[in-house]
Amino acid sequence: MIDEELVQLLTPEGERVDHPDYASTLSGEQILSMYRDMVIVRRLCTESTSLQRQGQLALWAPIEGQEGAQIGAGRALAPMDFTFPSYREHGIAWCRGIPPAELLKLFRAVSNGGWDPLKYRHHLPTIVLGNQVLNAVGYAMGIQRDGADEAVLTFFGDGASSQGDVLESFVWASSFNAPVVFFCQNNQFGISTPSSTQSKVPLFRRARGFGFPGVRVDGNDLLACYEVTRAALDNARAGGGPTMIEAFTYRMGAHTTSDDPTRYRVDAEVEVWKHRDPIERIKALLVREYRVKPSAFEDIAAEADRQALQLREDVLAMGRPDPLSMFDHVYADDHPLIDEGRREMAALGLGGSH
Amino acid sequence: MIDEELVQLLTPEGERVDHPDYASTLSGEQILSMYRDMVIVRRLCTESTSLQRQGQLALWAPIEGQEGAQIGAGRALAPMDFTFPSYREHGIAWCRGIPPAELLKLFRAVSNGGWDPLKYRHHLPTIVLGNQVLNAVGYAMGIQRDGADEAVLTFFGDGASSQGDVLESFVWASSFNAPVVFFCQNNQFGISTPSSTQSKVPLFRRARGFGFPGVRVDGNDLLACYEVTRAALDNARAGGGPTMIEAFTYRMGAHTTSDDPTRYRVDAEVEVWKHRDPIERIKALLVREYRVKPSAFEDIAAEADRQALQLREDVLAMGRPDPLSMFDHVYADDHPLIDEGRREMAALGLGGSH
Amino acid sequence: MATTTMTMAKALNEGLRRAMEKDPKVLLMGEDIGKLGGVFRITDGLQKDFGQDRVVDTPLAESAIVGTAVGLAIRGYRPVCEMQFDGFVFPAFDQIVSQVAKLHKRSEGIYNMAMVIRLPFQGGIGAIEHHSESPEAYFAHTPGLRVVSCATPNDAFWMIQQAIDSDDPIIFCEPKSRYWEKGEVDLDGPPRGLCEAELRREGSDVTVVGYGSSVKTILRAAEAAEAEGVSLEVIDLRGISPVDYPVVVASVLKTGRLIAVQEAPRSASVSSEIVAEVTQRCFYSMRAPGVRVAGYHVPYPPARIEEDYRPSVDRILDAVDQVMGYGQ
Amino acid sequence: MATTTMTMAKALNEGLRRAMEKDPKVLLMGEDIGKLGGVFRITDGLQKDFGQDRVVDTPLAESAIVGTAVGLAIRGYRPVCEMQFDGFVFPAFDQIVSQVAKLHKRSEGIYNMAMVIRLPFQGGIGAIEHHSESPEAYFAHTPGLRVVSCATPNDAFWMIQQAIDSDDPIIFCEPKSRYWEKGEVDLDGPPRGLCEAELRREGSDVTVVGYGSSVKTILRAAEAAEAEGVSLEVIDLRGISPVDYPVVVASVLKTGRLIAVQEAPRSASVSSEIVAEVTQRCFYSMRAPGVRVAGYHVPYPPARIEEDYRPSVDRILDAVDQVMGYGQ
Ligand SMILES: Cc1ncc(C[n+]2csc(CCOP(=O)(O)OP(=O)(O)O)c2C)c(N)n1
Ligand SMILES: Cc1ncc(C[n+]2csc(CCOP(=O)(O)OP(=O)(O)O)c2C)c(N)n1
Ligand SMILES: [Mg+2]
Ligand SMILES: [Mg+2]
Repeated sequence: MIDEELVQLLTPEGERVDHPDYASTLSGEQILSMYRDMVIVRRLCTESTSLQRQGQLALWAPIEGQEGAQIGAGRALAPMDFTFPSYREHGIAWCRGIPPAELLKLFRAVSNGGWDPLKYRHHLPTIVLGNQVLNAVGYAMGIQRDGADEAVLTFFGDGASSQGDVLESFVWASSFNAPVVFFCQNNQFGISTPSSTQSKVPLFRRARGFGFPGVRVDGNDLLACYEVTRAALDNARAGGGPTMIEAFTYRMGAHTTSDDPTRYRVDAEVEVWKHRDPIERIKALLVREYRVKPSAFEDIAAEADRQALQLREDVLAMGRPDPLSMFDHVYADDHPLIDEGRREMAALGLGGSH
Repeated sequence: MIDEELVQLLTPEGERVDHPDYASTLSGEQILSMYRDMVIVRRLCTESTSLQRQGQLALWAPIEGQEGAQIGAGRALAPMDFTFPSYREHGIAWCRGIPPAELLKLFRAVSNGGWDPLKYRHHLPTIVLGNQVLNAVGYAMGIQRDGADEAVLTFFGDGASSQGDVLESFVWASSFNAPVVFFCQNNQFGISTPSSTQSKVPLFRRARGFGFPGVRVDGNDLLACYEVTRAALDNARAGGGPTMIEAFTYRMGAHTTSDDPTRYRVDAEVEVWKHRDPIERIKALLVREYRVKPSAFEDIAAEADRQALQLREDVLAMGRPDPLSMFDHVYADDHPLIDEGRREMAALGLGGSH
Repeated sequence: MATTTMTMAKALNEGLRRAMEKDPKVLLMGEDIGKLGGVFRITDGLQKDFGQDRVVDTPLAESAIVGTAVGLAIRGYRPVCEMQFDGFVFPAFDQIVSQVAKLHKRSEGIYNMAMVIRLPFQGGIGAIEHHSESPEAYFAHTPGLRVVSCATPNDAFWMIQQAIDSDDPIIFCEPKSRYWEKGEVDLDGPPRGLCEAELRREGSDVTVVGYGSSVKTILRAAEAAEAEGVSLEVIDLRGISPVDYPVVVASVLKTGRLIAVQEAPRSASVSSEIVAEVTQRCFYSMRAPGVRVAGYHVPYPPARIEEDYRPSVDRILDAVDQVMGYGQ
Repeated sequence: MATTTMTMAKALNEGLRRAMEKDPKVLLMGEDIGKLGGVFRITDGLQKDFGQDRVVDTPLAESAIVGTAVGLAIRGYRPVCEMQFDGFVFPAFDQIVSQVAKLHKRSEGIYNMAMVIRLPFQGGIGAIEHHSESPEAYFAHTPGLRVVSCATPNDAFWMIQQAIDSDDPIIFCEPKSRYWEKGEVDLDGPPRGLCEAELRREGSDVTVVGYGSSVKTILRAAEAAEAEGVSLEVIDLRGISPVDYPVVVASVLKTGRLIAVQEAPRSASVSSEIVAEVTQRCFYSMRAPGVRVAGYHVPYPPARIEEDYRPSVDRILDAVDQVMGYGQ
């Protein structure tokens, strides 16, 4: 994986490499704490997959392989920054402090949202690919108008990169010099479609043509993802305008639990990427450079298990929403069709106490 | 106007310059014939403006200043190539052989189209900015499937370049290596909006980020526009894929006859561009290099006047369409609502013989 | 009572100005709305007075105008987006249907999508294709949105302010053919509720409802009908979604006859909705089935024949004959 | 008569295969329709057999899928576009409304927009947001388009072929919750006309019309009603735009009562259209106003409560009670 354009601070083997533009600023403690995040979100992910298999979730979109990109980016955020995810940013949600069970409300099909986006400064999942990227730029324009020292970080995939909304976002961000960072996780697939169908050239190059910098980072390198994102956010907050980051990574699992990846990719490829696992390489670094003991890793694994158990309990405890709740919050003000719907449903004996 | 990236073969003063990648291949005779085209389309344009002022057209979108770009590009086409215009490509329509009066049906508001697009291999005007660019790419994909030795040339403005449809077209063209040439006339305005609002960097640079070449050409230089377009079309027909051409030009007149450019630009700017008139510089070349006599120019001017007169006659002869015609060709097959509408209107005594 | 005469265009301009003065979070976004003041000059002078950050000349893409407005609304702004013409709202349709209409719900009430999308709509100005569309039914069919239209300068002045004040997203349909017609504006108010229908003319034989530019056409028809001895009650709906049914129903219970007028094509439209709903509510009182006078099922025609497409006084009178003569 | 049993998914697959075999100009375009065979496997195996040029895995953007299909149609191809889910058709809305629906007209009959847009629609599969929408009204309101829906494997097999054969652009709505249900398919035909309604059950008291997945629900309601002594006549519309009114009207003239069922929200919808139009045509024969059983005026809810949103047997029976008891 020698690629001059790829920012890498840690090899797949966990060895540090230098980069002319980026240096790792993280302490051993910070790296360990981020390692912990990665382990936990992966564990929560496998738990969610099994919850889905057991019929407790309608769907699950796994993130195995993308923990480096997400925890790297997520930990680079300042508290007041705002994030606009797509639907697979479970690692970002974790970094924003969203209780994992709230994240799963969508996948348990009890809510179309799940958390208080203003409280966590993390927008709700956007399923229609690309929509959120424009919303993010708009939010960033609001930051500008408020003169606030904040930035926006927004996420989309290699597939979504082809959507007009994403591309218009580039136009807008550049035109208004908006404090937004576009974080594209190129996990090399949009469901079955290889990223080469979306672009013949590396995606990060698009940015330059719109008048702002693009950076390609090794998405399985936590340290690099952190530094590149932090620098881009700092730059945005300082008035430097947008940056696009392409995190070159790999979706180890299926697109979602409804997907069958054997139809469109070979195991050998997955095997190759297993050797680039973002968690393993940080672990190797922690062992070699920071002499982190096995017991520390065991503690983290145990904590991850506890989190998973908690998640399971929380999910199982989630009841069926009151059908009448579908009429709540459709409008802020009164609306006759809402009142009528409520009455109709109540007359059917559906809503209320069950 | 020294710009390393701008392809120019003729200075505003009509003096030839060399370019490493493009040489002028046109004979004096060809240049004279293209000069004739430019003069005629300008004359037809001023006639159309006055027809509008006299209440004979609902609207007119002038092209003064853009004749070099359009006749350059239009004459570079091979007969079997297909063109997808926006709404200001009167010069292209001329090159495709469309009778000027047919072009004016739209502006006289007697038709939403006006000509047989398959006969002239020139698509109908597209008013919704950017739509036609995707349609053009689709047509080019058809050429590929037919194995035909043809290419598509499609037009849009600096304003339209911000539309998702145009940007998605770049994705598609690159992904399928479609034989399409994107011809962006950057006339520096989208109505009142300066092109700097659409992009902080020259528009042609976008192409590269999508994986295909972009070229900026002096849009007021007929020779350069011709050569750059010809090369791009040749390349497309030879399987070389798409090219984006940004023709850097200037809209000398109003956006349309409904527009008031004094609200958003100063006369001084217009004055500067008068010195870069695409017609004058070709005339200077013809005089100096080819010793074309004043009488030849007079003949052309006279012919342009005749064309204008003919246009005026044709336009004035265009009657009001039969209201019943609104029901024609909505569907290819029978449709009950169409039959009903026809009946209703006939009952009102509206359609038919008037 | 301070009343003054102005055009609808000016009334909108004044209404926008008031809203911007009142609330610094109000901002306008759109193509050519700054220096140019918009192609209809509705925002004339506002950029000069409120600056480029509050009257934003955007790049040219409607999905982005609405999509960024969503983000601004999340941030607490109250964006007012201008679509240059009705036919250019469709690139923004996805953002409107998938985000604008749904985010208040998706966020369980946390986000207010307090946003106005201004839409110069309907035909009658002799324009070329895509400049005379009536897309209101698409929005009326979409839960989460409200759709309103003003028919007079006074309503334009007040309704635009109320729409901006509303915490719900509003599709604000402006009858462009009436922009230059003058009317009295009561600058003091208080105005009628944003979605409330207004009786424009009392009558006893037939209830005729409409909105936007159709209201004036209906009033003309009412005069003509009166000459023939038929009394039309004319209701300006103002609210297109929701429709103010209590007002319409009360009228139809009285007249027993309903005509719903719109320029949009008839199929699956606002007039279909009104006829279906009113029939359900007034079944036994109706002496004739409700009739729709609408655009035909064709793309908006070239302007030279647009008046044969648009509901005319003649077509409304034909419908009046139809409901008056029903069953005879 | 060669009949065979298969799922609707398989029937669509076989129908597409036949159309592709018959006409080399037919090609399929969409996201993940090649190797994966589409997320619902409707195109399973077709890329293998017809190659990548005829079963085109596109980049990810619906406006471009439809926009390039327009160009291919101009070139004489007959593209069949798959929208992965109903909720993702909106990015393509502009191309559909502004080009697909209007180009035959704009070209004065020169271009045929012979194109099919396949739309897995309606809910009932427990999916997350945007995967259970019923956007048919938006298209039914748009002149230039035809909208159809299949309710059985046999119709799926034939209607997709007829849609591809049609020179008009067709919005082809597939009730995704029925994809895996089996039914008899008559491989020889001849099929019923593409937009013709079909009487699925004869009855005398109430006419109930619907389409797509609602048809089966209505048939279940008819059985339940029969047990209570009420006889429902069930019409599968098949054509959503235009509606086959002669068939519906004949039935309502007989029964005197109409219920229109759909999953889409009620406001300005297909059921509004049907009730308005049928009332006009059958006014004196109707014993009760037409009733609409539809989705509520809310965004499609989370799947755990979707069955309380979708028209259910209970809600249809309630409507039956309503029309049967009307005025009593
Ligand atoms: C507008 C739209 N079209 C189609 C889909 C269906 N869909 C969901 S995910 C997906 C692939 C997305 O790929 P990518 O952007 O690379 O994100 P990833 O799933 O790899 O994280 C598709 C086609 C959608 N959600 N939205
Ligand atoms: C989708 C859409 N939005 C808005 C408009 C209104 N409009 C017509 S022309 C124009 C400016 C276009 O500028 P540009 O693309 O540079 O082309 P030019 O007029 O300079 O040739 C605008 C905003 C439109 N036609 N289509
Ligand atoms: Mg991906
Ligand atoms: Mg321009």
